[in-house]
Amino acid sequence: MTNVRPYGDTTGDGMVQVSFTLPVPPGPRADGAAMQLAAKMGLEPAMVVHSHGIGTEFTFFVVYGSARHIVDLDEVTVVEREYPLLSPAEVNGAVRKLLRRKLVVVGGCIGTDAHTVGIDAILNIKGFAGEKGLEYYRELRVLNLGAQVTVPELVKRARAEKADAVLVSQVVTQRDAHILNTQEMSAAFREAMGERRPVLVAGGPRFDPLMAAELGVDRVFGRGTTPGEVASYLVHAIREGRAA
Amino acid sequence: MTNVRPYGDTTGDGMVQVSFTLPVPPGPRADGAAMQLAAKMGLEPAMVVHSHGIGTEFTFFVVYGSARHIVDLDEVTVVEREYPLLSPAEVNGAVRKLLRRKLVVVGGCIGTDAHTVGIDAILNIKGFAGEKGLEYYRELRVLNLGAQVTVPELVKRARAEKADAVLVSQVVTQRDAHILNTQEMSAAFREAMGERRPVLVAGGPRFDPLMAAELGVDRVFGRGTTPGEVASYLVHAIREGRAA
Amino acid sequence: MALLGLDPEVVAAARALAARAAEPVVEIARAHTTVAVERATLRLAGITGADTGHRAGDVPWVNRVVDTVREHCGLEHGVVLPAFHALREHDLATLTELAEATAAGQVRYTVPTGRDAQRAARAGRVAVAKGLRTIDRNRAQREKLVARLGDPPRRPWIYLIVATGDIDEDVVQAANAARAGADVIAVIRSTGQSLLDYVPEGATHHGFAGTYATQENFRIMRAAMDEVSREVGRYVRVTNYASGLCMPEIAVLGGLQRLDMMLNDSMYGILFRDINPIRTFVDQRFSRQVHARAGIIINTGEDNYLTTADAVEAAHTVTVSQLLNEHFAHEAGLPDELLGLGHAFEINPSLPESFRLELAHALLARELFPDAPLKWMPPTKHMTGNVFDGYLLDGFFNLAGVLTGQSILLVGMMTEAVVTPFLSDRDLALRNVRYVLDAAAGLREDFRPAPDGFIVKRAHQVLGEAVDLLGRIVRDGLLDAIADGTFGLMKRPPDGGKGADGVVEKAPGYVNPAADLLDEGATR
Amino acid sequence: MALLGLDPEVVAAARALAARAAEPVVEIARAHTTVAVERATLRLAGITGADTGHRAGDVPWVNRVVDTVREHCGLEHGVVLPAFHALREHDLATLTELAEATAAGQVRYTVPTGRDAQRAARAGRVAVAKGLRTIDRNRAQREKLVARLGDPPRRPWIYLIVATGDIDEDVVQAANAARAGADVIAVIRSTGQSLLDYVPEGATHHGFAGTYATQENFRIMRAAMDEVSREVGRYVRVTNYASGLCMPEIAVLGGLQRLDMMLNDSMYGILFRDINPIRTFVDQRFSRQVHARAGIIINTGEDNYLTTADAVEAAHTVTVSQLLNEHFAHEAGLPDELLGLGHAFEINPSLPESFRLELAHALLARELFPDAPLKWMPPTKHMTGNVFDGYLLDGFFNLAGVLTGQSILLVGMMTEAVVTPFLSDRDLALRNVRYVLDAAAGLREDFRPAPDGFIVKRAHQVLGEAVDLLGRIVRDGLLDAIADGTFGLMKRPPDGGKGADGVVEKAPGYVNPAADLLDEGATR
Ligand code: B12
Ligand code: B12
Ligand SMILES: Cc1ncc(COP(=O)(O)O)c(C=O)c1O
Ligand SMILES: Cc1ncc(COP(=O)(O)O)c(C=O)c1O
Repeated sequence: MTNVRPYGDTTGDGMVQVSFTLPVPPGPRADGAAMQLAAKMGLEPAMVVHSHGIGTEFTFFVVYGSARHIVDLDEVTVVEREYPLLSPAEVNGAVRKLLRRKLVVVGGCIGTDAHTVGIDAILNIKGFAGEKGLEYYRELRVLNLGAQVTVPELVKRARAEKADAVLVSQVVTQRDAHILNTQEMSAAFREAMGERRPVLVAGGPRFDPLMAAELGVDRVFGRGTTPGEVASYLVHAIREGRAA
Repeated sequence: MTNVRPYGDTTGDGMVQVSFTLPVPPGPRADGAAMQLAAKMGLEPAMVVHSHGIGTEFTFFVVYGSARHIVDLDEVTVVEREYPLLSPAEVNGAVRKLLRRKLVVVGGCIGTDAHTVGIDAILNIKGFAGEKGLEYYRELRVLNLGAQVTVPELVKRARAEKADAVLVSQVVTQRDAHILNTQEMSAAFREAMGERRPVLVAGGPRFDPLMAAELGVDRVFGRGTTPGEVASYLVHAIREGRAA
Repeated sequence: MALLGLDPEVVAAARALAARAAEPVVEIARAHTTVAVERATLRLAGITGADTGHRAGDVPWVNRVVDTVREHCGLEHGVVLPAFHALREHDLATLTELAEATAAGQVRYTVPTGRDAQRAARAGRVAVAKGLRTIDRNRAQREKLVARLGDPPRRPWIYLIVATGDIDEDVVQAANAARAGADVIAVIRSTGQSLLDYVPEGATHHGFAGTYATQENFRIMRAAMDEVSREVGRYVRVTNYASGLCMPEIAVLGGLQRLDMMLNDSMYGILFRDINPIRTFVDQRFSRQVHARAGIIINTGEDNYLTTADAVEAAHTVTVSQLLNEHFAHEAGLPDELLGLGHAFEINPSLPESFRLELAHALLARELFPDAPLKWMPPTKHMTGNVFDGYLLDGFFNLAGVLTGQSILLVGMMTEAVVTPFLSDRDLALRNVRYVLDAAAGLREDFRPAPDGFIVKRAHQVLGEAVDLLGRIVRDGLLDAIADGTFGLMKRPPDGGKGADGVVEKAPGYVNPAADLLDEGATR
Repeated sequence: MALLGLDPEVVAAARALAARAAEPVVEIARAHTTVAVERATLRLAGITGADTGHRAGDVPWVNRVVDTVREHCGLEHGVVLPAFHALREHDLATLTELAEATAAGQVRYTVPTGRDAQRAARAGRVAVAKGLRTIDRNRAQREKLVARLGDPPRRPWIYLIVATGDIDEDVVQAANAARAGADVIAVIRSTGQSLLDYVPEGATHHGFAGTYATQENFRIMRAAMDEVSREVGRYVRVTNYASGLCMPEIAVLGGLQRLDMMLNDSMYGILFRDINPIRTFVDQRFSRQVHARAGIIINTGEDNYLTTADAVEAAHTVTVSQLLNEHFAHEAGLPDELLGLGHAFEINPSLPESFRLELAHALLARELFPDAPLKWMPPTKHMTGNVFDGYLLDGFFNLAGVLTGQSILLVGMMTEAVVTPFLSDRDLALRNVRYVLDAAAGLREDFRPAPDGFIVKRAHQVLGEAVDLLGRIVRDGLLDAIADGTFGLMKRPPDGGKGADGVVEKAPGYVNPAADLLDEGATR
């Protein structure tokens, strides 16, 4: 089956649940406004099953309805993992073969972001989801710069350490901070080092892996990433010279 | 302001929350499918903030995103109450003046629906939301036929009692039972009594008041209806000869 | 450990009053039969299938036979004598052939007498006993499967509803639910079925807000759940409704298809389906005898009262009804272990201390019926379209279940006020249950209602009101109490309601081998 | 009523160890000043405004003055002597004029001696005392408003966050939150602010994940909430962050604008902002003296440890930190009533008995600090994008708050893992709180952890581990413990971190009238 619709309790019923707030005082008019939005979202039929005022100027709604849209699975774009998942031993072996030296990874949270737990999960020995972090890999040399690293500082360190890969984390997304910061970072590396720039990797829970090009980085990792995935990717990237 | 968008934490941010299930095994492909649906619903940007498998064949998603649509409040259609809300005394006075006899109301749940709480809330003395039910109105004669009344039975009783108004309740909506049953009812009255049919009113929590024409009734009441609204409407309908 | 300090004498007095209140009704139940009881008897004797050639749609063969017998010679003597007499007279091999001949107008039923009667009775007993042995085998089989696969690892058992209207979709949803942790799967019935005076046939796909209860649907679901049971390594129970105009027949079908629980209440049909009270009490007694034989746990319906009446004001009516249901069940041979007495979390959540009131009510039921597998029903009435509010309320319902040691937990759905449950509703609901049951697993040990505190006082008050009400019922009669709207505010006079014409007073020569075998606990 | 049966001797021993562990750090704090302390002093003396003509953006006048003083003559003697000496020397009417002149390069600062020094000190004292009297008046005004409008009707107080980044949107959201039941409004700060070594000026509209803490933003929010307080008939408290590199200044601004609470932790900046430990301890002491004077409740940040360390493994580090925070606070003059010690519901919800573990930890804090207005923080780490799971978890957090008698409840948001809260998240969260607080209002009376049961044992275990850890800290030194990653797994050496260069060892002739007036509790 390549065409599917949301499933409530019967194949094809299309049922979805939606909630939102409109800046409209509560009442029948507000419910009508919610119905209009539901219709524009392609819910047909839709039911406003709940609404209540938040203060006097806003109304919160819960809507259930049947989405008319069809999801075409053939058209789904995902970043497929085009490289094999390697064990730490395999990663070490591959690095030894490819570089004949340790692969240098520099990582940190850039901008004013101080959420280090995510990057630590990838880098620190302790790791994530039962997998050890990159520090555990004998053939990787890992430098975790921690939080609130400025872009110039990052570029400087990467250059000084001769980094093969730079890993940045961005967790705060309000006002698209994560996008702007990452773009600033990739631009700085391009400017400073041109083609000789290290592999650039961005990660964080609200990134969509499809955004790599937009961000100017080689790869983007989203929520639930494990260290093994990242290590395997690094081997792949180094092997391919550098990924798109 | 006649154009509004959903409000997350800033005017115009368009933020809505959506959840649904797709018949697709969990994984990046499923998340991509959810993103596709979100895009088709007009959410841009959207984030799949959560997904988990339900069994092996389905995936449940929570998506947040910014709805591109604009709600035009001028275009919102609501059934406006085109009649004044009357107190029980005013209703009684109006009926006395208009009919010089009691107004006869026959009500019940039709089809196999046995949810009487809603119609009882409108008809029984006890009432709803602090308002007494129609039985309390001295100038109304109320016959509550209870649950699971067949359409032929209802027509027979309405005729025998010379009903001015017939009120039916429908609560079960699976497979559009409420719509089909109400349509069957209104057709039966038209067939049996033509233009001399009583005022037909349908009510229930999942009805949209805009559906009157589709259902072939004079008026539709949705969730949260109070007895006073219904009594006031009946006066209005009788006064106007008969509503559209 | 008793936390409420209920006075054993008050409890005993309540039970004695319930017995006295029920007694006259038991008498009536013994003195009557119904078309449904007779049909159930023939089903035990082996009739299956339907007259598919009839213009009014499929009519089950049992209905054909019982209706014709009644027309020809009345049912005062039971259906077995005329039917088995006719079988012999027409030299037919099976009851199905008899039914076919009946439909073709070839049979004239009479009540046999003398040796004919003895012969017919004996043949009937042999046939019915065979049916009962199938039920016995199913019971043994259940015990074997439970022994092999195991019971759910902990209490309360997780009870989940499927209600798509299509048995095939139901199976999909049930299997997923079981994999996700459901211990009991209930297939909700289509809205109209309880008022049908026959049991539909075959696999069905078009119910409204539920799926028809049919023997074939039972079989399909049980088979599917047997498979899932093996997969998940614990015995997944299946339940349905022995309720409505065909209560006794469905009880038999449940026994024949190894259902494990059935909704079966002594008054639900009267109150909520406007079924004639006498009809209900007669049917109920027979169906419970069958359940007792089948080892099926009954689930009573006190929760329903709180959807029409207020859960605080009417709390004592739940207690009264539980005591009545207990008595009727004991009288029909059901032991405590099969008494899934019902109660529910239906107090208006905006009431101050609503959660503590729920705890008081739930604990009262627990301590009054310590050995019964109480069935704890979730909030429904005060669920709204605000699914977030609802999800939270369900969490507190689950917590009340853990804190008060409930036995069977019907899982609440956040979409209660919206739709019959979606696949995801069920899954989310199970996550809710799992969180609460894991996170607060042993919290019961820290829950000690303050002596003379709010909870204890409330429980005592409800019990006191229940005793008072039972006193009034003993004085005025249970049928009058029902007529007065005592339960769920529904007023149901004894001579009103659907199915009254299906009630028949037994004649002195009434024969029903099923009743005999059940009374005797015999297998031949 | 004590439920855990804590041994008073063990508790006393824990406090004594905490005092010993803190003592060397207090010594260091007394012996140093920082650029921020000096700026705070000048703010008390009346400097406001910023140099808007500077090419690097607005630079507050205090920064200009303090930086220039430091450049010219060092800060070992404090900024007051050189500044007030210069004022007189240049015959300037106000400190703002002095700042302008400084910016224009017209002032050359020196440390006055003899009579000049005395004169400068006296002038400084007069100016600073005026600032402190404003703080005193605000405190009195708060007391008057509370008396007139009333405190929240019950505990815990409901603490809600706004975080739009735009003070005007914050006001809208805060007003709605207060109307819907919030007792305390916190304006979250923009991500970058804590590392700014100056306090931005004016109303701001472009923070990231929070709004800048500025004097004008404080004023706007307090004024708006004063209005809402009258409307809702109870005094709505406002809070912000005295944290980061400008901790002392923000404490002053909070006092000047009648904020009611402030986040102020002795170690948060070190651990989570990588601010130099000495800088933090010095700034913290001064800011707490100001809070004590202003009657501002501090909120400490132990909750944060459980976002980086595991809430079960590291439970005792929370207790240790609370004891240290308590000691530092007492030492700075804060009474128990102003000690909003922090703790949090951060145990992995999939852990068996996780809720009971939370109860044990929460009850331990409650019984160790019976008079402190404990601040109970919601789950954040284990919140996911599944907002339904999250809404339920928040409900159980609320319940734990009620059952263990927490004082201030920071309301959890179902979108914790997704976005800074939406208007509707806050509204739904408040519905959640209201349901739990109403429905289980008195349930605490029925919560009696079994003696020697799971909860009691766990609480004793955590306290025991805390005492052990305190022993090790006394032995090795608090600064070493911080360097070792004891708290929140963050390793912070004493000489590392931001802002270290802002620390200055006091010279013997160091003068700071603010410190004196605060020590003395004097108004002139
Ligand atoms: C822990 C935490 C904190 C801790 C951080 C401690 C620390 N040293 O990291 C503390 C308490 C200090 C904190 C503070 C703040 N926080 Co905070 N915090 C969180 C919290 C609760 C959990 C984040 C976390 O640790 N997740 C666990 C890790 C393992 O997951 P992860 O980050 O997604 O990482 C995984 C993947 O994304 C990926 N990944 C991540 N980075 C990278 C990098 C690379 C290279 C790769 C390959 C992969 C990768 O791999 C990881 C493993 O799978 C979240 C809420 C939540 N439940 O998500 C809020 C949250 C992230 N915080 C938030 C905010 C706003 C703040 C503050 C700004 C609030 C304030 N104004 O005071 C402050 C200031 C922080 C700052 N300056 O940045 C917001 C962000 C909102 C938004 N979307 O913009 C959140 C979502 C909470 C909320 N709803 O408001 N926070
Ligand atoms: C109470 C209840 C019952 C009671 C009914 C008792 C009785 N005598 O009414 C009992 C327990 C018997 C029951 C049984 C069943 N129920 Co029921 N029940 C509910 C419940 C919990 C509350 C309904 C209610 O009383 N609301 C309160 C009244 C006051 O509100 P209301 O009906 O909306 O009425 C208001 C307005 O709508 C309006 N109104 C309504 N009617 C009319 C008529 C007129 C003329 C006017 C003017 C206005 C008006 O005015 C009223 C006052 O404002 C809902 C869930 C929920 N929380 O909504 C499920 C629900 C309605 N039940 C449901 C189902 C499926 C059943 C069963 C079919 C399940 C089964 N298969 O066994 C059975 C069988 C019932 C049958 N044959 O119809 C579903 C329906 C799903 C759907 N959308 O199709 C619901 C939504 C639950 C669910 N999610 O599954 N139920
Ligand atoms: C005891 C009992 N029987 C039957 C039913 C519902 O069944 P029906 O309407 O199909 O009879 C219920 C309601 O859930 C019930 O509680
Ligand atoms: C004590 C304390 N100070 C400050 C903050 C956050 O502030 P910032 O990052 O703005 O310093 C927190 C976190 O919530 C905290 O707990």
